[in-house]
Amino acid sequence: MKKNFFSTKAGIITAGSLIGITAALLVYLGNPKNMGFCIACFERDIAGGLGLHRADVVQYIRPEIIGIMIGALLLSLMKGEFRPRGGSSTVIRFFLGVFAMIGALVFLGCPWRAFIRLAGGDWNAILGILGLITGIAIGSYFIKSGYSLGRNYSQSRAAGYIMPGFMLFIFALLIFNFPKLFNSITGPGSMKAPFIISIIAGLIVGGLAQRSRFCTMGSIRDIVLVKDFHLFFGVASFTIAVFIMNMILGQFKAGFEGQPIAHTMHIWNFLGMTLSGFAFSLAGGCPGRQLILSGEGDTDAGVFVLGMITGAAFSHNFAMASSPAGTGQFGMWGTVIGLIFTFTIAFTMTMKRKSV
Amino acid sequence: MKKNFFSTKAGIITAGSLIGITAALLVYLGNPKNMGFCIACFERDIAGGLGLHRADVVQYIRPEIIGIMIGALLLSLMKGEFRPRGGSSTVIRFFLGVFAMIGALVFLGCPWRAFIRLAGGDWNAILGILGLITGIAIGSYFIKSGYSLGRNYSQSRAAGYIMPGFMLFIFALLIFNFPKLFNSITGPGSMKAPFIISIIAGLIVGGLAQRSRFCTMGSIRDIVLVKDFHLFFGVASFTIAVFIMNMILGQFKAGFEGQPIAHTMHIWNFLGMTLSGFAFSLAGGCPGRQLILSGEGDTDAGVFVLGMITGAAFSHNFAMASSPAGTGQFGMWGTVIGLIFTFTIAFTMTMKRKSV
Amino acid sequence: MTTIDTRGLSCPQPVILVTRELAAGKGSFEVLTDSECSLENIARLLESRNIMFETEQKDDHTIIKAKKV
Amino acid sequence: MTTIDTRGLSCPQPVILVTRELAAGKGSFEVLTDSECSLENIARLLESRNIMFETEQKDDHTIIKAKKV
Repeated sequence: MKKNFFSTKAGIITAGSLIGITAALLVYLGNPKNMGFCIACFERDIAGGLGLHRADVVQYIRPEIIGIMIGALLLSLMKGEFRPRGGSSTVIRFFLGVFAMIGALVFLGCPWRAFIRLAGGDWNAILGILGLITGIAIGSYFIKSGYSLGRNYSQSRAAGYIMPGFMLFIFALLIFNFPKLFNSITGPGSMKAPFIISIIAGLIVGGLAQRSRFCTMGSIRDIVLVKDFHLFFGVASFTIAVFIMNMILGQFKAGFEGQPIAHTMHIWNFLGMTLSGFAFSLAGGCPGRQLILSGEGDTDAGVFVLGMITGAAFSHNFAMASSPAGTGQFGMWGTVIGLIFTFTIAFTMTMKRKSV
Repeated sequence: MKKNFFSTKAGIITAGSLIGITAALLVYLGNPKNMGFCIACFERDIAGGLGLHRADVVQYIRPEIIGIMIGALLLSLMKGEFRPRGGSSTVIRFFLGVFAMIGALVFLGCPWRAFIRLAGGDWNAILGILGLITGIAIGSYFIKSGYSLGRNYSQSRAAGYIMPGFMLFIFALLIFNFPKLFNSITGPGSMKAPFIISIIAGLIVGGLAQRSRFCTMGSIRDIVLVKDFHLFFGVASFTIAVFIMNMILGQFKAGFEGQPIAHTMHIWNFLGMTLSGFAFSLAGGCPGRQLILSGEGDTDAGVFVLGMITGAAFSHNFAMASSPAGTGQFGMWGTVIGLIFTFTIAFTMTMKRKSV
Repeated sequence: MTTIDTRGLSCPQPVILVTRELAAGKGSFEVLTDSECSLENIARLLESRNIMFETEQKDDHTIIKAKKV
Repeated sequence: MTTIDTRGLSCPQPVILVTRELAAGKGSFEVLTDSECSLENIARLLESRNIMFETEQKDDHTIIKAKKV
């Protein structure tokens, strides 16, 4: 068995720290505050850039997302780990992605951003992380009881290249300045690190996360489920790295009120992330991990990513996404319907397993 | 083997005629001219109703589409043919759906509407149908050479109910008048038969198409590939029924110019449908058939439908959809890129098969 | 006896595989299918060639047994 | 000898299946996996329990052979 440094404790801590440093630097260089890398927010910006929603402050084809998937593709090809696969309840994963995004946009951030917000002194993130732990604990209970979306199967190489190909295609639209792309003039979508920095940062993070199997959801799940702290070391070092960098760069500001792109409705910060964490745990990976798996040829993860992009469109079109002013008009409805959906999937895919 | 009347020659002719009569009556009762049932147009209207594109003349949650899938679900449950399945290159099917829609909106209609337009005297449909035949012939050539997207596998019942559940959910949004749905005030999206007629018509057509396996793409493919005219009898009787009804109802108007929701750019009518027919043949069914298969539990067909809805959003957001004035600014680009994509899939999924 | 496993294959592959088998000389063969639609298409094909066949319903698929003449 | 086939299963199911096997008394067992990530996770689990194992690379999967003590 060939040894992978990044699968060791030292390796995951190294990877987590480097990803955290990158996130803080991206904020310093222009990305939205306490966002750095927010997979959900940036996929939402991509949905906006493609015109799928009308929230004109969050529209931009974020090169970070493209870089992460392509970085994972390149590393997995180099290491012989690119393996096209799919067919594990793919259509269910699409809608888990939809609702994971709806929950994330009620909180205003994915699990990655929850830790980045914490490291920036935004105490609202504590509610989000508690919700995340709750959602993952519920998911873990079902997993322990036999929940499974079923096996995947080998697919053709062409299938494995589809999602990276889609990312490269929208990247081409961006660099050739396709006139029909939407681009925010104001708001978070207009705040961006220099293009070349963004894409390189994405590639680095994608590579590191591919080698280390970095997963924010998994870090909590593995503690709950098998008392394994391996991934947690990665997420902890990630958070600490962001915190230290924020202190150095003067980006740390503690408190609940007036935090950038955040609201203070505790119950919805909690419940939004409960939904999101639950859905990510049922799908087997946090939003970053789903990008990495897509790059490795996992087409089910790819469809989950498409579901997240679609979910972002619904979030904004149906007024479910929060804003600094608080939850959207239908954010509560989205959260409740999402929880009903995820519980239904969790129950049915557990009962099914038992009857086999 | 239990006998299914609708699988006989008399049965498919009956089904085709009834579907045709329904289509003509829907136009008479308010649906857009020569559209009656256009699966692609109506899925595009749904994309608009959900806010995924901004073409404000084509936004409405069309009950016909919902009815077709639910009709097929009910019939397949009654006849013991509901069988959840998936995993046959699902992610490829998503993008085949995207490009099938892009091609259809260059022509301004799916294969169903191509025959409906012909039966209404819109001679531009002849170019579309020639393109359709060309695209299907190309697809058939690859199928003959061993093209396959691979086997599907049994999936859980929950997976099979996802797409009908999605349809019922947007149906609920429509009947409870969810205020964030988009509804055209003018243009084709505002032209609609009475709601109750639309949903009943959908259920009837879904049931008939489920029993008879009605497929416009298949009718041409089976002639090209195995000289089987069975499905063609269905499509021919469908077209004749629409024609006779149009004569009775005074809806027939022959010519190239000034046809409703149509343009006269022959080459793009031809090439748009070439792309569309090619993509449908690679995916194994016309857009109506994909709805029926989704209702029967085929989750791959369900993901194809999601791809078509997404493709409609891209078509309009990226100015690829045509209008009565002619092709959109980027319609030619969309068609060419779509053909490159479909040829790439056709080649790679044929070579792969040969090497097995 | 040849067995053609068409389970999980989309239209029109099952029919094409059976057509090929029919072109490949005499003998018995059986076809496995898990789709009603494919079953009907194959039955129609065999009937059009005047080939006798019988079907056997299994748990999650159907076996079509035929003999080429 | 028990064989645990974890091929095609998402994280964390492979690890959970192996954990269950470890709880189920003594004896040898082997685990099939087709994912590098699962392989590393299982290896880390076995190492943490001081269980000796060896791996064998097959065409499209890896076999982990271990003996509980």
